Amino acid sequence: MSAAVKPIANTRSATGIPTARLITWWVIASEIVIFGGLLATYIMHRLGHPEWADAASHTNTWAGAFNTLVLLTSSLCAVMAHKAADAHDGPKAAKLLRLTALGGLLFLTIKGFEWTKDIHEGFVLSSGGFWSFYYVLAGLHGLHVLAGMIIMLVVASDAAKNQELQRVECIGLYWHFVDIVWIFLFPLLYIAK
Amino acid sequence: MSTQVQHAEPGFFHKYLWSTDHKMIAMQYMFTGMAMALIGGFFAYVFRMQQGFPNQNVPGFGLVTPGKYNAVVTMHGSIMIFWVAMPILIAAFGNFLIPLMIGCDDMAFPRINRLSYQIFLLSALVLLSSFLVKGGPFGGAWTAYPPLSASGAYNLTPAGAVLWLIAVALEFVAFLMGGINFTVTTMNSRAPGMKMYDIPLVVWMIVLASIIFMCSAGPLIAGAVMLLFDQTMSTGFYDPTRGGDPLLWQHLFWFFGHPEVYVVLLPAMGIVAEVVAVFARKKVFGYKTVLYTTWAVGFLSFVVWAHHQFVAGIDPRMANIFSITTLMISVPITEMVFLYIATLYGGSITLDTPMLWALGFIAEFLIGGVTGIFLGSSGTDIYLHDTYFVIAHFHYTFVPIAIISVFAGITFWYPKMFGRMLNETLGKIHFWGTVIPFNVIFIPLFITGTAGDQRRVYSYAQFAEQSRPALQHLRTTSTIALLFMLSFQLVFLFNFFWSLRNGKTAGPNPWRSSTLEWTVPSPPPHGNFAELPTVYRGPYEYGLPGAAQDFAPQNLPDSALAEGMKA
Amino acid sequence: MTTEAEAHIHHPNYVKIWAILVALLIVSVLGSMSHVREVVLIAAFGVALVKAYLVAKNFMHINVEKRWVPYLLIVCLLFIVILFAGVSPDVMRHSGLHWINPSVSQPSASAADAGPK
Amino acid sequence: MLERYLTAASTYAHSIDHLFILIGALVGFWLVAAETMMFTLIFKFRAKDGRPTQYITGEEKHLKRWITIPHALVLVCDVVIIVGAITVWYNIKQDMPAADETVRVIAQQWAWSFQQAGPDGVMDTADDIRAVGELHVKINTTYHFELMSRDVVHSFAIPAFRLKQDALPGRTITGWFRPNRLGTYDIQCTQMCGLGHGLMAGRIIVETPKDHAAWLLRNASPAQSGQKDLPASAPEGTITMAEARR
Repeated sequence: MSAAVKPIANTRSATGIPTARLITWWVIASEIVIFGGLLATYIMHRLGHPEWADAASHTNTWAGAFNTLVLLTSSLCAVMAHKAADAHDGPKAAKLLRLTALGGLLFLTIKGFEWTKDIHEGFVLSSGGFWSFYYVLAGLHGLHVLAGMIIMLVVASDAAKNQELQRVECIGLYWHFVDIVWIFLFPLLYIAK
Repeated sequence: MSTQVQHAEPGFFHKYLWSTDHKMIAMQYMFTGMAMALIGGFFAYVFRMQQGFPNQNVPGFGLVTPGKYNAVVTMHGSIMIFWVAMPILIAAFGNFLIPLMIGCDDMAFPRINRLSYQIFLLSALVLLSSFLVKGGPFGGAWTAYPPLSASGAYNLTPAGAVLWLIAVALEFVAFLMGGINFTVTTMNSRAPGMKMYDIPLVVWMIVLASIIFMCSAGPLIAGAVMLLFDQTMSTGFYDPTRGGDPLLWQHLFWFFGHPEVYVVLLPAMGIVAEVVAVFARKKVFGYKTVLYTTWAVGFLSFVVWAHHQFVAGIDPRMANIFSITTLMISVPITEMVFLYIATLYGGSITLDTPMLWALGFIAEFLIGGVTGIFLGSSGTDIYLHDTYFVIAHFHYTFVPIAIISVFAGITFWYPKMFGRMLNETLGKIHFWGTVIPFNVIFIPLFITGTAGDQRRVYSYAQFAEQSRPALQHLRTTSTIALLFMLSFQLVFLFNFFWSLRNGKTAGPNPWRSSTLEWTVPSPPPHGNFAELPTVYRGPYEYGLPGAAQDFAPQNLPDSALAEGMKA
Repeated sequence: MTTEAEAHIHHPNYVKIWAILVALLIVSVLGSMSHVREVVLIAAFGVALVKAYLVAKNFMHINVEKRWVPYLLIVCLLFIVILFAGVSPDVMRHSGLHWINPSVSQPSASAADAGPK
Repeated sequence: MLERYLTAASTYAHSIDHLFILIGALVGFWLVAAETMMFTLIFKFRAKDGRPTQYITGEEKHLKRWITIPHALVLVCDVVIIVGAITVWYNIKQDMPAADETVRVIAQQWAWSFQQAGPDGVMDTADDIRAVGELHVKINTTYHFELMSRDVVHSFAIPAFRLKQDALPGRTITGWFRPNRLGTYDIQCTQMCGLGHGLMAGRIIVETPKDHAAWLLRNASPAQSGQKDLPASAPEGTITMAEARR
């Protein structure tokens, strides 16, 4: 079908930025306002509710810290994949992307354990303002990680055949953004107590 | 570069239902929007009948109980803004015009484009499905203020409220995808030679509207997630007894809701600019200034939102700031309208149907604009807030936007869309039959609003003083006018479908217009341009001195200007 | 074509940057152990800002990207700041000119008489 | 102008009416000016054969004047309106004159209930007067109202007073009014509050000090008519939640 052949519109670049990367930037911009709105409301509630601190003290800083490490490392893999793609080494890029996705999987697994622990201790979505924000913020971020992993595996399977290498950089950009969001979620949810 | 990609002619399913062709997706958006408009119009008929002839059986609906009244009012608002104005103005015209006007063969991301329509369709179906669930559709006004919207115990439509919220959220996702696609396409896929200031205004404005939408919708999407959890997971984001705050939703909603006004206004302004330029045979007066004012409006629209909340319990001191910013936004808007009027100066104006609609837009929108001042100034808003004055005001902005300018666009580009001309006489009948009743509907409402009629009140019988039978004749007048306006839409529908077959063939450029979409056959083939064009000048070069004809197509080399374009 | 031209950007030593990021992470965690409020806050958010900057600059190559891209992202952040400025007077504070929000400070008290029975 | 349609019964009603007229005059002028200009141009420059269109970019100084000068004047009008608006707003919503009396206004689906001090003149004592749907006030007396809501967002509006203020659950919002005209006026809920929104009516009775004192004595009640049984004692016309569910 017509999607098989790319329209010329897709190959032009009046801005000098390749179309694929351009749309990635716009997607990131739109994500900024979504996460930004949520974070802004969380911050103003948090500042208005000093008592949330004791709820926050139940979060496991070490789990959060380790997850940050995992994401940072996966970001490293993603950017290495980009480098490999620039060197037109598709298979290597694919390997690194799969590694990145693996990092995402590890991240989600740890989160899973964390949440089961929280829930066993009786801290669920509806048990107080902090916990509501905790689950919504981390959950929304988790969804982005999941989506990133899936797209990444698709891109990887193309890259392995040396196809669509420009997508390696784009998914990398998205992944770094998700990483940055977590860089701010970590202190907001796990350190500020 | 100029060789065209081979597009295989797809089969029926892929052509009409699964198409990635921007023109087909535009049609899908347009017809979905029109269908929703009929539904929204029917609801308007229902509650106006209740206002005009209280507590009588409404033909085709039955008795309007308080609950039904709230539901119908809510659905009218939501549908008309989210499922009519946005799909037609931004998605339909954006999809159809952008690739044609910037001279490329399709959107940059056709499959994202298709997905965006499919999600939009899904959102519409979700909304309509709320009419079938227990408790009926959501009735808490299109602003959906919690706690009313957050708890089924309060709004008595637990399922309807959830479905309404999901539908709106899906609709946002659809337009985020579509809008980002528009933006990227326009930025990257322009024909060689088309510089920033050679882009037609309508494309500029649709793209800017998409960007404004993208920047303003984010927080509300987050807010919608929170409201959804309040409804379904018993969280307390908006529940004051659990550390939440109902005002938060109002802020998030209006932080989106006010820019939304300009999201739909800008494409309308763009359409009008195109039409006025063509039928006045004039360059738009101060093209760049129009753009600067647009940017100014776009930015200012982010700092005025709380004027919807003057008396909503926000800190009174904040009202002063928002009152100032609100009145300041009138500065660029006025400038823009002045420039449009100035465009008429020195032209040679022919009043074909599209031009009638375009001029009608300017004339009516002026009224909507100036009445906004009463509401933007905090002092008078204390009294006018939530009265019919507000209703009349924003209908004097939204009807020109979502009805009048849309008809200007449809009548103007119909030849390009379907290759045939609309019937001129029927078009003029439809114009006067729409615009005159429109004023007769809403001028009385200005009066009843000034007299203190509150909106969303299904019957004034309860209010010994406010019921004021003396004003009933105004309410009835408005209702009857609405009946006229609605019935005249049949003329349009007939004209639209009759001309599909019987209209006289249009040819590539019936209006002798200079933008790129008129250089291709009508309707444009799959892939639009047989040979992708190169652009040599701005979009509105009419009456160019030394040119053989009074318009200079954008893709005509200067050398060829003198002997004009080969017909 | 452009894709090729654009693709070959200078790739810094990513492992080194990664090492710096990890070091910063450790700093922030250790800092959070401190009992001085200021130290915790700086360790938490100051470091987070630095980390975000490093990732954006070196991994996302925002420094070699077209100028307007960072501006675009900054404008989006600006809108969020505007949102915060406009909303916090009502939501963050629990009393203001002629209004108080007692239910927030003692939820249980007013929970009794509010809400549907 | 507003008074033609609706009595003005509070001290600040007129300031709002006057602001309304001021704005009306200013924007009315610009509306007429713009529309006239537009239709003149349409008529003057209608297509005539043999008259070519002029090529105007909009950069020409002598033509631009026609935009910039009116535009500057519009700006001036805006400033005038802003000053007027903020003055009125300040006097009504920010500046709070000392209270002679205080009344507590409690909104709930779908009724208004009012609590004011009994003959002893002190709030929250045994002889407080709690009424549903009816608020009795003395003429020429500055009232502070403490507005709160039991369930959803309501809006306390007395059109005759030009008064409007939303009631938010959890919050107590204070405002004031000073009735200056005897009579009985409507209280409306003007914020969508659910099924009975259109029926959420109340009455405010402005009476002479003598009548008011008499009313106080008549109604001075021990507090057992608590707020809990309000829906039951709601006046007919306001449906209670229980009926609504059916």
